[in-house]
Amino acid sequence: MTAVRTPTLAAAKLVFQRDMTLAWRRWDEVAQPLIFYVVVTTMFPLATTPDLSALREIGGGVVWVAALLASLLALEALFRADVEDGTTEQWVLSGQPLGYLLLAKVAAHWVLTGLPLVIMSPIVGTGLGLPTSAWGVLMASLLLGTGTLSILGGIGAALTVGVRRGSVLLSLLVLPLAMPLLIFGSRAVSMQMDGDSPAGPLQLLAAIFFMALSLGPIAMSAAIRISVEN
Amino acid sequence: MDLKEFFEMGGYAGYVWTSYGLTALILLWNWWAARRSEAEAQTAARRRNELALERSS
Amino acid sequence: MSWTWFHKLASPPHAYRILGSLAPWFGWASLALILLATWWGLVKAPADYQQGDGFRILYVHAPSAWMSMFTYVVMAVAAGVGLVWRIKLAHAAAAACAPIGASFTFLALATGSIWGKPMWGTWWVWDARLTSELLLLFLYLGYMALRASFDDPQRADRASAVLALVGVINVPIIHYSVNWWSTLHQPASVTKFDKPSIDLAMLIPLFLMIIGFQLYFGWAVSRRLRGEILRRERNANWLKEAA
Amino acid sequence: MTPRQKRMVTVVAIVAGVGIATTFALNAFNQNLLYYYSPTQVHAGEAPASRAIRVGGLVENGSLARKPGSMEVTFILTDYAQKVPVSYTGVLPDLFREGQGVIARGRMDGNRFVAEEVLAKHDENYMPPEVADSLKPHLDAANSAGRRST
Repeated sequence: MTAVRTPTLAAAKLVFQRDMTLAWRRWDEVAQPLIFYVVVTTMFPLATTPDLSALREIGGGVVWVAALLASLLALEALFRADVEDGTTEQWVLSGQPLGYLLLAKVAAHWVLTGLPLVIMSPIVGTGLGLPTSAWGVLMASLLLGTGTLSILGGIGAALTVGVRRGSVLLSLLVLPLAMPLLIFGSRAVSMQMDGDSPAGPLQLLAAIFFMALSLGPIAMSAAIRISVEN
Repeated sequence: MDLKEFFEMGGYAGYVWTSYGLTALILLWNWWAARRSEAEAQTAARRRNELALERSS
Repeated sequence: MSWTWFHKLASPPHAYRILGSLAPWFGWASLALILLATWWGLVKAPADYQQGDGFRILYVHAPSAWMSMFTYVVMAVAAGVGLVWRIKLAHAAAAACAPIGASFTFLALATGSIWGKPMWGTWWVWDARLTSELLLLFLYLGYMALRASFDDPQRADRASAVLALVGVINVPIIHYSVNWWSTLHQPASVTKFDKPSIDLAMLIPLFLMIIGFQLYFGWAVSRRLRGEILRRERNANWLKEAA
Repeated sequence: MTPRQKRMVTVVAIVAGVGIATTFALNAFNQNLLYYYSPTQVHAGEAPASRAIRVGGLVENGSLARKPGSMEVTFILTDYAQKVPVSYTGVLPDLFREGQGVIARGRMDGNRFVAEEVLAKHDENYMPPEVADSLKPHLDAANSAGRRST
């Protein structure tokens, strides 16, 4: 056991701040998922129909699929630089509970990619004919959904960190696991638009989020240890 | 039991026989793949042993 | 309680030998049972009151669907054991399960689709059971892809074990999510043991087939596991006598 | 904090997280999560008229009628409480028959439901025809009891 140690929460905060600073310096890279999100949702009216009343039937689903793919886009590199330059190895050796540090890193990632998607979603949704009455539910569902996705993706990124062609593999691992989010998320939006109460699917999204929040760090730290130990 | 009637499967012949054929195919594939996986490993191990013997003699 | 038997069993040379002597029994028994069940299901069992002879697809569809889930559970348990107690043999067993499970999942999907066409009126519906089975196939494929992408077998073992365990938590969630989302598939019939809703004359071949598939799984895993052991233990001394 | 206390905090946090998740999930079970509307809901005006919906129910005995010279059929969907007349043009699946559960996808046209697709829902019972005949009254009662409760 090391003699003097930074308190765990302070260490996690440092990890978070470090990632935010790094992101600030590479803001163009950080903006990529957001641009991808907007571009993908633009393609649907072009490919299917510009008729807003027809678009709104699939609008919730389209926004959700695009958000899912956009947040996957940035995940692949989540741990790569840190593993390559030995930062994660330091974390493992530091004696700090690894799960908290990784959660802080994932939180930073979410603030940089997930949150902008959530904020942008009303604008994107409007383009797809979603009424203003559905904005609240759309944002709430995406808030819970992108949070869960960042954790799930964190597990996937930690597993594939040292792997060739990691990005395709990452999608193959994460997308099936993320399917319930997609189902409940788009269901909540369409129920709201149909005048039903979206409480059911939203609560299920919340349940999955808290499940991922409490168990995800365990899987993440196990995965990181595997990639660091060899 | 009428053989023709049996093969016709009450009009569902195409569906029933395709299903059973596919099942046979998958079971055979598994049989072949598992056999091959074991046999390949055995051949490789045997070859290594022979090489080790040659080197030691 | 003494754990010596366990460690003995988990030692590669021992397991290699035991699996080698077990496999033929599994093999012949499964062959006999599957042939018997096929004959019973196709010839002896009566046609269904609603689905006529079309229902006979049940005898290959239900056992493969059952095996697809059974294999995943076996795989996840083996992966968990390997991860926690660091038993190489358990990792090897998990690796051996994956392709078998994937093939059964594919079979369940394919036969289900063929059955669905005349009965439901469509090859595919985005129904609860079908969708979760499809996602199960993706999980198997992801597992195998992850395993294949590592050069170092030990890292492959442990990384894929983490994935198998995350998947096993997610499988019930996937199942329930799609359950409320859309549903056409009938509820399970055989699990209602209080009063099976399948007539006895139709139930017997189904059970025979399921046991036959289980034994077949035992055979295939034994063979694959023996191969895995040989590949992993390539430098061990005991191999010189065994090979 | 000693490492031991720290570990305790972590364990408590995980248990609390799983507890919150369970609470949310149990709460959600009490909400409406259904995939299709029952004839009763259609009658109560809960099903939107503006878009395509699914209506699920039993085909009422004696209600199936084919229009001569065309593929059009009409039948009545019921949940033993309310009825919805349905019209459909096309080939019906083999399992479609009176007394059987079906799900129809389409739109409301006034009081009539115009189906674009009819899917037969088959039950989990398998038996030879002779047995089914002898069980018929019993089965029907069981089916209707079961369906009414869902």
